Amino acid sequence: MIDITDIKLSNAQIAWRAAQDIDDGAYVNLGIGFPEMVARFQAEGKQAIFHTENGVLDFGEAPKPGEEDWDLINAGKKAVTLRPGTSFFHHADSFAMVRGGHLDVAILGAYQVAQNGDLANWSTGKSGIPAVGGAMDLVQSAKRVAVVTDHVTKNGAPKLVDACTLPLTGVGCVTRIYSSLAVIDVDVAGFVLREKISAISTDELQSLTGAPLHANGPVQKLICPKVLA
Amino acid sequence: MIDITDIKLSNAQIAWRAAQDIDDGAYVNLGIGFPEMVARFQAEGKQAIFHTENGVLDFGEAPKPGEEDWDLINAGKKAVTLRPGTSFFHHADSFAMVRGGHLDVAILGAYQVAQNGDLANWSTGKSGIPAVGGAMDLVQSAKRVAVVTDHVTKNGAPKLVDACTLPLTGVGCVTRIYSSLAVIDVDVAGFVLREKISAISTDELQSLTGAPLHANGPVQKLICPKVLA
Amino acid sequence: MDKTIQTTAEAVAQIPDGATVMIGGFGGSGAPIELIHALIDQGAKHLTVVNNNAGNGHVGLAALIEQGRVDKLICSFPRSADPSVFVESYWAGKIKLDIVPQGTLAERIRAGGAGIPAFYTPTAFGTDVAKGKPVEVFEGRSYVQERWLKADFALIKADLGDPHGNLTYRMAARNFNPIMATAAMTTIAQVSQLVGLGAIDPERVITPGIFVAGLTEVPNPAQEEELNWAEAIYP
Amino acid sequence: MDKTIQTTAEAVAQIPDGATVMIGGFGGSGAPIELIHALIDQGAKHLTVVNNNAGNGHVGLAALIEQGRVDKLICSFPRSADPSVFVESYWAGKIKLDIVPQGTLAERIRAGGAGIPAFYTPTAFGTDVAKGKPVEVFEGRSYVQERWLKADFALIKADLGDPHGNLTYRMAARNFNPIMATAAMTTIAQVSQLVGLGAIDPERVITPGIFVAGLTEVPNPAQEEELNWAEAIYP
Repeated sequence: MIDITDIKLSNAQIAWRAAQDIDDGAYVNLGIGFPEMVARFQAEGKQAIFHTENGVLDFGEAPKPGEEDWDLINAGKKAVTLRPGTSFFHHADSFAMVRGGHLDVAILGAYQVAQNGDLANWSTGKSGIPAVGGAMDLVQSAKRVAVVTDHVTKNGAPKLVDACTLPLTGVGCVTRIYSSLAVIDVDVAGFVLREKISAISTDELQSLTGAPLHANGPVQKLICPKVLA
Repeated sequence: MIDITDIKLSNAQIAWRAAQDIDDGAYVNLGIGFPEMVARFQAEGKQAIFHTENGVLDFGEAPKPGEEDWDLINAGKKAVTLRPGTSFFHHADSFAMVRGGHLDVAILGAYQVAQNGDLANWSTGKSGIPAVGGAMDLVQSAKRVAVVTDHVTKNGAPKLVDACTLPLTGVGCVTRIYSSLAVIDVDVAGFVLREKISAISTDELQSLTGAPLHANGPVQKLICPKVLA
Repeated sequence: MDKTIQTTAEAVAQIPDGATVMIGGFGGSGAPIELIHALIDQGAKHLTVVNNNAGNGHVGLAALIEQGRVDKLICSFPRSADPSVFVESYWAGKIKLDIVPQGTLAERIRAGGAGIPAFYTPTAFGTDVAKGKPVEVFEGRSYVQERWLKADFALIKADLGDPHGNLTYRMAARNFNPIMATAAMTTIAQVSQLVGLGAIDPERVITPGIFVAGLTEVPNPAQEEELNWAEAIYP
Repeated sequence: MDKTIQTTAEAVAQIPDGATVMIGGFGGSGAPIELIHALIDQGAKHLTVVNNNAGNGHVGLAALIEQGRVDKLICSFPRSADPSVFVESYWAGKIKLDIVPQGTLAERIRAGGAGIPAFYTPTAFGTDVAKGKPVEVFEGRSYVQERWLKADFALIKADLGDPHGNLTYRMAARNFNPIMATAAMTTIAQVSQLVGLGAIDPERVITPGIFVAGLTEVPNPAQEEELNWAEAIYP
């Protein structure tokens, strides 16, 4: 099997690529951890408005160390800041916003994404204590649900699969995957390859993917800035 | 049939009697029209907190003519005033307050009350345009639902009936009736006479009532101040 | 991003014939009179309107009905000081009426905005209003299943608004406006004062901008009660 | 009417063994640490606690769990910077865990306060979390029926409070506090500042006093994050 260690995109590059698809003024929820990085790479002249489950819309970046206010945090319990336009609301109103379909984009991490759009990202199965948070609400109700992820697990197993073997977060919800090797849409046909890095062939990419990669129009080169903070 | 014209209580007296049962600090909703009069007769040292469906809690009495602010009205679209402690909320929150059982007392008018507690007060039947407002929510969910009413219709027909013939507002909801002749509880036994004016005998009162009046303990004299503004 | 719209005419320009339109307000308080009048000027017809009432006098919603633009009204209380326009349309068979208890109306709208397709309420159980609706028993008590209510457009009235669409309301003029803002595909607000981004205290925002597609400033908006005392007729 | 209570001890005195207690907060923000510590001192046990999380470090909810007072936890996310107390209790079989998706948890609490015994949500359809729950199709999409969630007591943290129990919150510390206030038979608030009646702008009240049974002033309340950096352990 091909070794992708040196060719794959960094998390920052994946986040950069995901950020390029976010429109100016889009209402966006970023999952805890890796997906949060997307906020750092908004395209020039575009400003998304970020929502966090714990009741803040249009918050700003992290404050300087020592300037945190722990009543002003995001869903990852990290301190954030006010912006002109920030608003606060309680948890039921926050998820009314989510469940009511008002968010344009939710970007989450994934353990597995199936070719029918099923997502598994909350539980590794029997061991460990389950913790779902707001993911199940987000994936069912945002207008567009995207995933940022390594293309394969640390052990080299496909994360894009025929059918999820881990407990589901949501059914048929993911429509685009930004992986460390490619941009792949999920539609009625299954996985549709849109972009891939030049350093890997389509056959090699297929060998790292657990279900057929379909073509629907030309496959673009996936090009990201090389060095990202 | 006995002529009650000269002996029956006035609406103000009925409202006064209803007001005496309201505790200090009770959260109370008064129906549009006659029930609104209850607010004027709160017992000395007691101050209820009034709720209105259109999203105000703890409002004050009507402003002086010419000082109305038409953004500060009650459910009857009459101007009211601020008090220390007033709060505003939207309609869904207002009825969450109602439906969630947070109101101590709702006092409404009635076309008919049945001995099982059914209330009809929103539609006279086929003719006329139906208009229900918030009554159906209030009667199902306030902790205590009371009615203020003439004991009989203008034509002398009982308003306290065996079974309602008019469209229902709510089933089994009324627990106390303040009529122009008596105070009557509604419990599993049906109508239970608690108080009556001295000028009428129990037999006469029964003749004006469409279902049996039960006794459960002594019947008190219903005494109201004679002159009320 | 700037959601500001210059005129009420422009604000309502996209509303097509046959649209379902939620209109905020409770009686005159919170009623977006200028947006309604702009909708009359615009000409859309065969509308389904959701409002707590049915208009008063010959302005605002009453005027929209008088112009024959409303095929169906979903409301809780079609009475007012002067309901003659609605009453005449109703008896002439020109307008259909769907009566919904006020709290159920509010909750159905909230559910529409919150992605809740159905819920159970004790309200109206055993009454004509609940006829034909599913009933279920929870913990020994009977409840009626009610469905969400959504709209193509919401026309609402707010007090302050900023370019992102964050809104505040004035006292009891809040009423149905914030929930209708959540339940429509496109929500248009008239605001009494347009302020700069950041001028509204984040703690005071009642409608976050996510629910608002566009807003237009109408300083010193007309109050329905005062128009009616002046016996105003629109147009 | 004055709902003010002098001490946190007095505020939580009536909570009996076996009670269901909603505790506000999301992580440390909005967590009523002083009320929780008063509850530890009070001694009630066999509690069912509803909170978004499962405690962090050895203070607040974590301390309550560490003292063995919580038989069951209903939460969405039992993880934190230091979840060791919960994790050890869980693996030792000392505490039951009921995982609820965060939005469903919030809506179930809101439904409890709003008199809605059940509602339908798309959340968790087709997942293990929805197993055994009724499913219904509305407009071609499948939804899970969820039930209301109520409590005997709610312990919440607010910013300003007046003698009638009207409350405001501070920024994202609002979170679950206002909805829990509506869903408990008895809601007790700790407020950072007690102000006179009329001192809170009516437009700024987030929790109207009708939902609050008692409130007690805790000036300069502890922040969970800061206690944990100081490696605080309660009691």
